[in-house]
Amino acid sequence: MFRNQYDTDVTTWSPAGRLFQVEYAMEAVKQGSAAIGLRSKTHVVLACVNKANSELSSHQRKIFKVDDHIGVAIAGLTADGRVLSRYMRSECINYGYTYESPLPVGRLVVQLADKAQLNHKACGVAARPVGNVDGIPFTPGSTFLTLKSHFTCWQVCTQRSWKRPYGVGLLVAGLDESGAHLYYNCPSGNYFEYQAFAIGSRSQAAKTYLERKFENFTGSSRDELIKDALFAIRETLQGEKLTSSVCTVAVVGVGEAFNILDQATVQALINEFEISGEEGPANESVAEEAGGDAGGAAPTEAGAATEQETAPMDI
Amino acid sequence: MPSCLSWLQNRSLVSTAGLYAFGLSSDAINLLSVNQSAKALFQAMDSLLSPEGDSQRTQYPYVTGTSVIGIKYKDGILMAADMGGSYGSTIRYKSVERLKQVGKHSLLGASGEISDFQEILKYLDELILHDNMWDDGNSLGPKEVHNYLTRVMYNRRNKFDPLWNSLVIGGVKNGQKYLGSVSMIGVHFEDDHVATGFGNHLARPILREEWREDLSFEEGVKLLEKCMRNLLYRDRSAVNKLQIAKITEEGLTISQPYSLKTFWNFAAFQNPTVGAEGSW
Amino acid sequence: MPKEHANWSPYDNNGGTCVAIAGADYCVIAADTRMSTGYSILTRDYSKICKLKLESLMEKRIRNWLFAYLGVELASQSFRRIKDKCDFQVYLCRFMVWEYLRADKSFMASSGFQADVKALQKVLSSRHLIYQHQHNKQMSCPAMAQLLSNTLYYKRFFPYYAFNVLGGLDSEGKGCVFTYDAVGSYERVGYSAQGSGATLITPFLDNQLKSPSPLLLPAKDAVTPLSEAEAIDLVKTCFSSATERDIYTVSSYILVFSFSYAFALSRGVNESSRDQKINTRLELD
Amino acid sequence: MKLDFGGLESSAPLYGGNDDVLADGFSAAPSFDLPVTSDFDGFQKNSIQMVKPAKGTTTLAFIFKEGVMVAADSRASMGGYISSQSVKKIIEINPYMLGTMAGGAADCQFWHRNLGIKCRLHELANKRRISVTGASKLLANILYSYRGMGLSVGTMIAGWDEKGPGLYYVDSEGGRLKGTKFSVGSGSPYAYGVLDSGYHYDMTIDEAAELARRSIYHATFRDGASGGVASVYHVGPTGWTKLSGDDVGELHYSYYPVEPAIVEQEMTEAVVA
Repeated sequence: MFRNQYDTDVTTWSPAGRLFQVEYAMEAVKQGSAAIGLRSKTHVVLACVNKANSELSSHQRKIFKVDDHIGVAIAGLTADGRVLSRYMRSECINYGYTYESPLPVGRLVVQLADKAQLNHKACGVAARPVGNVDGIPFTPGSTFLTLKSHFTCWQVCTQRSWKRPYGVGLLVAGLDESGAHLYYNCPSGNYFEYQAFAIGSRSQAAKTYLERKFENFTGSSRDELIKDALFAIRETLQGEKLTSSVCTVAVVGVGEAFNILDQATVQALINEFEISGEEGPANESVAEEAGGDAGGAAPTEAGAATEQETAPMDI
Repeated sequence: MPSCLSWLQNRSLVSTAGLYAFGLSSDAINLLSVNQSAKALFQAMDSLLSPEGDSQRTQYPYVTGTSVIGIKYKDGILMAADMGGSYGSTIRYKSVERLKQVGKHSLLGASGEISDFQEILKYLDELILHDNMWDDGNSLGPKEVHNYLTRVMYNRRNKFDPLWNSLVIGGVKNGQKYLGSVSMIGVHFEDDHVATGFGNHLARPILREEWREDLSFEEGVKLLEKCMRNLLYRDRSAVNKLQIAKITEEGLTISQPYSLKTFWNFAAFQNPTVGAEGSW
Repeated sequence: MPKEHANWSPYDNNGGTCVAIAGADYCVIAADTRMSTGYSILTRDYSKICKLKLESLMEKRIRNWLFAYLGVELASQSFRRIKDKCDFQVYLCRFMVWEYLRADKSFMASSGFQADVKALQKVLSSRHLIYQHQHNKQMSCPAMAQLLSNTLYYKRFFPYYAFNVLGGLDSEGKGCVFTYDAVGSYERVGYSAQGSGATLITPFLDNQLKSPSPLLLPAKDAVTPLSEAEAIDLVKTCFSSATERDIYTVSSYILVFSFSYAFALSRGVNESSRDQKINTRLELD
Repeated sequence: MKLDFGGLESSAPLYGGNDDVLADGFSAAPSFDLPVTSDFDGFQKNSIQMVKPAKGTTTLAFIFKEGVMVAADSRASMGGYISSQSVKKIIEINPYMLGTMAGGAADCQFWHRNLGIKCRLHELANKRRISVTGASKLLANILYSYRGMGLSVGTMIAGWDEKGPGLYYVDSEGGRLKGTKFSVGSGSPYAYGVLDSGYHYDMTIDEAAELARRSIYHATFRDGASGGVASVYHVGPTGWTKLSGDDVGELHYSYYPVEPAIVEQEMTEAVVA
């Protein structure tokens, strides 16, 4: 739908002071399949809905391990997501190379936001000492460790009209000296720290669930956190049955490197709380309304699909 | 120019061009490295292509500080260094501070070329200033500073333009004591006690005998003074005006310069030349 | 032409010795912990061994296995880093410090100029991280061996002064050892020693482990018949003998194993344990 | 003098345009880290002396009626120390081409592997195998571009292409010779002695193999820097095959068996006298 004449390129302001291209990019995040994150004092859990674009194909990867202490879940253009997660990986490796200690999550998120805001192809120029580190004659093709500062386009904060924003939202989960963190990086370039958050299609359902529960997340244990993540994911499925093939769960915590749980463990957890018939750890009102549609025959796959025409972006 | 940028500039910490990059890149060091490596690249090709070209690379230490000794003790790290600055065999300067604070958790002691040490302090100033600007609850501890300095020294060694120092880095962070050292060509290691220069030969044997994990502050200072006294006796560029620095979880204190009581009428020192034919 | 100061050299030799022996399903790699320069000892507690692998969840499980297999006393000793009090001249004491024990792919021990060794090990572990990000699995030992050779050769005109030995398990789980010269020529061997004590240790290993050369045709199996325990004793003897005659080598050393233990994550596959050794395949997701 | 790094760029870039953030993997040409010193040669001399890369060898190859016979020993020495007795000095570039290693082991290993990449790329680009002439020219160009920088390579490229068997000698001084019989390495004078006396074009494969093995054996017998295992390969129309790998020690006793009787007699006489 053609909104107005102000949305042709990213550098044009509308009279109402809005950058439509950036807003469309944020819209792209809503089209992506759901991804949620929640954290306690010691652990952060990421979970996402695997959406295969047809029965024949496997689902796209939406959770990437960036480093032992940082992982990211994406929603929106998965290609952009891959590029940004690769950038994050090289930043972490560079930092680790120089300081032999993990890159604080907050700093990586700000670098990511800068990159999104400037949305130019910043090379992987990382914090490192004077000159190139030690002339690691890495094959010039891979820039991450050449550390030769080829300062391609290091211009001041002006935009280039032909550059487009990254159409992907990232939930960055990580651990550092100041504890466990969950950030949301938005295509507009700003970032927020959250106790729990959900992005992607039908994320509002998950948000309402998380908003009710988030007070007791700080103290909850690792397994409780994972269970809450699975509940939140199930909320976004709108009645579709939650199985371990539909979702992916990843955990990072004190003393536990970021890792994606394999399907068997996830399925075991799901069976655990489904057999016990718990609809949510606390017996709040959610029981009736969730009970209603969970009891009824799950709407057929087609039903869910027609309700919202699957976004082309996500393929 | 926004006020804070001018404030930064007149502290001449960051060159004007650096200010712009400062806001952009996560690390102002990049800018330093940007012109550094361009210059190095140019010089590399230049010196290779015209071997007879004058290579400004030759390095020779002019004003040097003598050994630094560092030890771990019960609550943290103790470091000792005298205040001499020798120009060859002349003790040209007598109030050279060779123990400096780096960030909230680390202490740096340096021997070797004093001017190179001052350039290292400039790099570290940038690093820590930048580290503080994040203001996100994370800060660079002694381990990070040690590894960063190792990279700088090794890198300068690779460019045949070494910083002629050997450094001792100590500190305490989150209850973790850390003591490490780096040489001018990048050899680095951690240990419970370290020493540079003459200290390796005179002080470390003493430390290997008498150092204990649970040394109290007083015992630690006494041990350091014993080593420094020995260096005074045998190291010609040692000066009887030293500082001792203490760093613990709470913070850093560097003592005012003071002198050690020395005892020179050991029998061996009486008339050292007796019995040596043809000695002058 | 300004006087090129003679005394400044970008290189130094920090001494030390590393030994590696490949067995049928294990590989023992060890290195002494002394670092020296000239005649003075810089430190006695420096590990020349670099584990080329990300921490894995297996740590806890392997730690308990270790207690079961080795008995509490020896195992506890291995997991508490013991300060080495030995002084070469006065008395000889042997502390065996087992730094790591896990189902691993490759370990690298190198001696020579410590700064170059560390830079090299950092480059390799960073490359290994990338490989794992890209391929979601660990680099096999032969692959790491080729990478190390290339990395060394890229500095052919400004060499890393590092003499490396790479040990680990190949894709079939057999022990493998690769030995290098400083500019990257490498070769897969049954056993190897590098560093200041190498010339003393290698003849001893030749005598004890002489195995037919892999180049022979008809080929003869070249893997040493020794069990792990015998290989460990052999390595200990190597170090104690090297200590006698090489001032740069001291006999406290770090022993690192890489057994062929791998724990099948998903389906809990647990073949019958061959003489108490659990022998299953690690499938990282 | 402008150092021409032209030889570094291979004809076909190995990997598409690769300037994005993390295009890992091969690149057109390896980038070498150069020491920043005005006395490059002096630096090379003493750093190579200190590093003492593995060297020393005997290799030979000759063309005869049935194809090309290639043989080599397997000892590598670093200064006076024998660092290995089991070095693979005949490098399998591709199923139809062999390269031999003499001089710096690392130089040969690296550049032969690099040559293997280029040959494979040539096949992919032109849908037919590279000729021995072409392959040896590629290697010669590379080595020429590093002339004077201290590479030490003396290699033979032996193979089979449309024009039949091919044999070239290429070295790091920039020389490239087409020929029918070569021996390279510190043991080559000894090998030539046996090779020249026993060589004639129409030998059978076994005769040629025996001649090659014998030449390597004699070289290892007289030359301290050669030894280990004598490996013999044959390159025929269907590519190369490894014929034999025998320890030179055993070869010695098979060529010159020791009659136990004689030795005992001497012992007894000595005692009596």
